[in-house]
Amino acid sequence: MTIKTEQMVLNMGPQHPSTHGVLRLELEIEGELVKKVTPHLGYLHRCFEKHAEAMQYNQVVPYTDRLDYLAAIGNNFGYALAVEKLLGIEVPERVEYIRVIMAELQRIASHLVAIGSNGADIGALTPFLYLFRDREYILNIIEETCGARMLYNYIWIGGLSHDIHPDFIRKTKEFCNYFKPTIVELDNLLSYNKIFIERTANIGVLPVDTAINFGASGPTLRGSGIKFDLRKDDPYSIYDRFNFEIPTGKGLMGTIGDCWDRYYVRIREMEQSLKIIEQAIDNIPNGDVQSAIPKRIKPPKGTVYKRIENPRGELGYFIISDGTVNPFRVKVRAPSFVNLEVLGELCKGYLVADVIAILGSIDIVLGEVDR
Amino acid sequence: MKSAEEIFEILKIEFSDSILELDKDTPTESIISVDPLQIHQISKFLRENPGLQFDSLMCLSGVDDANGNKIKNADGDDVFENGTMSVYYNLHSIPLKHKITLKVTTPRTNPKIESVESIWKCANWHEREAFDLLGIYFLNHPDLRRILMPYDWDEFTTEVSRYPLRKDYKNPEFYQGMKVPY
Amino acid sequence: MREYFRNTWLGIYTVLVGMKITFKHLFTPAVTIQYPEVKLKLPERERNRLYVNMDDCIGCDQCSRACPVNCIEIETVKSIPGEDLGVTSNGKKKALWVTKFNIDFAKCCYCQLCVFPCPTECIYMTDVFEFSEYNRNDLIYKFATLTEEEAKEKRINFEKFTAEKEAQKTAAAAKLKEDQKTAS
Amino acid sequence: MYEYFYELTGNTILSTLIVAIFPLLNVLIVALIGVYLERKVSARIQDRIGPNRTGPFGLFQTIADFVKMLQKEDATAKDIDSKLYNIAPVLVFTGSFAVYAAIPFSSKLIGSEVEVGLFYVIAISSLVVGGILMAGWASNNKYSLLGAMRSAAQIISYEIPTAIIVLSIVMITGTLSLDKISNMQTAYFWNWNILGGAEFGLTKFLLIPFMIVGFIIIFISTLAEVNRTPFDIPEAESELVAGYFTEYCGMKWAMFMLSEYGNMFAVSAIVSILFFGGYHSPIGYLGNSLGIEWLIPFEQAFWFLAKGWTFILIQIWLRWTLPRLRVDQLMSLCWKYLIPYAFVNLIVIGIILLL
Repeated sequence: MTIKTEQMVLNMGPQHPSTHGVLRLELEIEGELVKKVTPHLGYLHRCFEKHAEAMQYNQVVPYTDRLDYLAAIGNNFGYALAVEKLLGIEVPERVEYIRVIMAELQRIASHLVAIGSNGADIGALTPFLYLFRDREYILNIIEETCGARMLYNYIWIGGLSHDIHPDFIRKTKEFCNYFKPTIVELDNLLSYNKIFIERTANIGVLPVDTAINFGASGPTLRGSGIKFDLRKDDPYSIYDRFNFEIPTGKGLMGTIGDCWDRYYVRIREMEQSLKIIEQAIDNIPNGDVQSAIPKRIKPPKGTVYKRIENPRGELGYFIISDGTVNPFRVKVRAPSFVNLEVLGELCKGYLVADVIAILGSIDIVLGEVDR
Repeated sequence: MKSAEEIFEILKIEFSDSILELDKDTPTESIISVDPLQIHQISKFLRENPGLQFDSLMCLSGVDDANGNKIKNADGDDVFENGTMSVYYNLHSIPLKHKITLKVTTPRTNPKIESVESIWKCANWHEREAFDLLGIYFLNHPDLRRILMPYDWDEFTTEVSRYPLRKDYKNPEFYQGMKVPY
Repeated sequence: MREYFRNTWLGIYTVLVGMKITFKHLFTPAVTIQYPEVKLKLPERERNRLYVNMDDCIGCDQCSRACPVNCIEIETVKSIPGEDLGVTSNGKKKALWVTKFNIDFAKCCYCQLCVFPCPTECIYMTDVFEFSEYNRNDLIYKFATLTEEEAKEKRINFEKFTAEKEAQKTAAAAKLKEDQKTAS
Repeated sequence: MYEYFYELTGNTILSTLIVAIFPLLNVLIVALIGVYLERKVSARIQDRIGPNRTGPFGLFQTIADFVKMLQKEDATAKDIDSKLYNIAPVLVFTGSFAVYAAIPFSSKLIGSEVEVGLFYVIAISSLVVGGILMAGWASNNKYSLLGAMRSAAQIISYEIPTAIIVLSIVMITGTLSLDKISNMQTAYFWNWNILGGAEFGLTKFLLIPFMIVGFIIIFISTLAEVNRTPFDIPEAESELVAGYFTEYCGMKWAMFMLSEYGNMFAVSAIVSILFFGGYHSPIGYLGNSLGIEWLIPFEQAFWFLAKGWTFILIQIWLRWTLPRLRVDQLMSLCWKYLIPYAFVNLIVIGIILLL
């Protein structure tokens, strides 16, 4: 006797506890086995690119905050670098150092959310709250300097909106010391937990060539075992002065490029970020952070594509200037947008529960996917 | 590692007519203009040539060049006539670490460009986005649907309000019975 | 077989390790605060609700132009000679009546871009963050100190003044013409 | 208990109802305090404070929640199968409540002294599966359906290791009556089954490691039977929104919650009866030493509740520590790990008993 089976279409989202926002996944499932995943985007589309065309160059900066709202400093940073490249201006040393420290602090904060929500997707809610507690330290440090907790508008074209707060250096050092033991605790509580390993190892394996072909970047690419980090491979700002390693997925618990590797790369990356912060924090030179800010930002005609390593991957700004005060075209190559595309490839043949784990390990921010 | 000029020379030898020009005037990077209906061939060559190995497409951006004449159409909206649309391809080679920017230009009315989806999978969504926001048709694309805008956007909108990122875009008055500029 | 027992052992051991950690946390003090009763001390650079010190505002419209979301709406009326508008705290002489200075906090994105260009430093961000309203229109804050009537009066004054000036001008022109005529 | 009231009233139905009040009260209290503890303990574990607004230390939070739930509109979707949909929560609650009929709270407070108490408990608790399947099917929601299917598979699978471990206890004690099993472990804690039972000798010491293994297995499988983390996949919040009760709200939802907490206490009670001496005190009775006979049943009830609550606390503690297993891993844990271990355990215990 043959049992008649049917494929079922399961709509996951846009309102669902673990689609990280308003993502809709159309799952074609047989029982619990996923046959096909079709992501549907656009629920958070806020017309960033169209808006940017109507703004002056410096007015776009607050809008970039809202792309990847968990790593707003990185967004500011990339945009500022792109316009600075168009304008051809050099920023003071002090600005470079502060930018790097801020970007690395932000990277830790962003990875904390990524790791935490990956755990929460799998059912471990407690580490999620511990990580949010630690993230609060970073947000407080940044808030003290620029006055905002999430949408900073801190890195301006040619400089910074504020100089660092007098307490900044002390508090950042305190944070570095505080944070190291919590990584160990996190490892014991979540990373090496047998259930967590079972849920993530050998799940959603992304081979290197597929990853590159799909344009994956950031921890998603490095989890597949390739050493590619724009901070080293295409150094921007002053990253070439610091000594740090690029953690890659090694397949410690399963296959190279599985969810656990992507997760673990983020943890090790936080350690490297701490290393960069520790190298930079004592060497901040004196200077005026606003001295290089141009009075009137009117770049010459031309195009520029500048990319930086955001916590989620390669964030690129493609800007066309037509010689006026408004950008002619701003295209954002958002890392989450590109990384999300690989989801359809990764989820085939896994279970519904794995879709959640894989989505969590890719770590998307819908603000950036939909722009 | 090769500079844009060297790559241009290599391409010029391989695809003599399809490679249009090398634009070196831009302050930051040189742009190679190519034929929109040959981009697939050229991309394939760029990716598979052992001396080039452009294995990663960093960014694909559609641009409305907003050139041509501005005229009024029947409804009294400003539209561009005889203009062009462009698509920029920012390529990068992970093993060889060189970068290049390609540009294709196509007429504004009925813009058609060959898809590079079969070469770089990540072009899929980028091309869908360019189609969605600018109305550039990518030939041989497997799944050319809207991506960011609603799927039924066409049904409720007129010619000028179909593709939001075009420079002559006008907000439609109603979408599904809802007033758009609230 | 070894793998089997290893899995069993790891399963039990790592669970116990996790339980040890969470047990320790049972007795650590809470890191949260009881919000309405206890409030965090906000840093001095806190960027929350905008405030405009109208005594210093000269109505230059720079903040409005800097705003990326157009949430600041300013209307001004030129003063007529003889009216004293006072001086700002840094000694600038005011020349415009600010008849309307509205900030729509439903639109404001708290980016602080309006604060930097202000020549008299009269617009700044405060640490007030609790200002929710039931009605969206209540979020439009009106900072202008002039009442409606006063604003109307100033406008009429200015119109009168310009009309007078215009009349004078035409009169002068007419006179000039007449003079020329008589001269010729 | 039942016999006592039957003699008092002479009416079977009335006496049944009276007897049923005690476990019902217990279930309600367990749910009230259980939800409160769940929130408070999870908060403490996560460095938070937890509910603290309603009443002192937020003690009335669950009552407030309950009142809210009572007032809620009974919103239902259009295409549900309304008969099944309405019966399901009742059936689930009945299943978990009926277990209490055979559980001895103390030597005097037993619903019914059935000789085959253990058998009855295992059988009647399977009723829950029917209710869950009904809820999932009748809701006409794909998430509910998936949750229900998972739940049915899970609960039925995990009954096997439970039954095997129960079997080993039956082998040692030689009875199926829960009351008798408790009574065999009377007096002091070294008489508990986890420490090899009441009879001294080589057998007792040989049994200890295997009883501990047995306890761990039955604890894990009861966790799975009541759908607690790490086995809460039927209601896995991050995957299936709320599993089989996604479409329920108000009182019907509260019934599911009530039965969940009722179940939690029931399985804790069973485990404590099988391994930890049931209602018997680990350190002797105050009533005996003082010579006050009537105090003993109250002391027994206290010890019983204390043991039950200890296990509930451990369940809560585990829930807020561990991630959740996947549905196939849950099955492989049961079939590949728990059942073989339980079988080996059973055989070894049998050999030891033969000695």
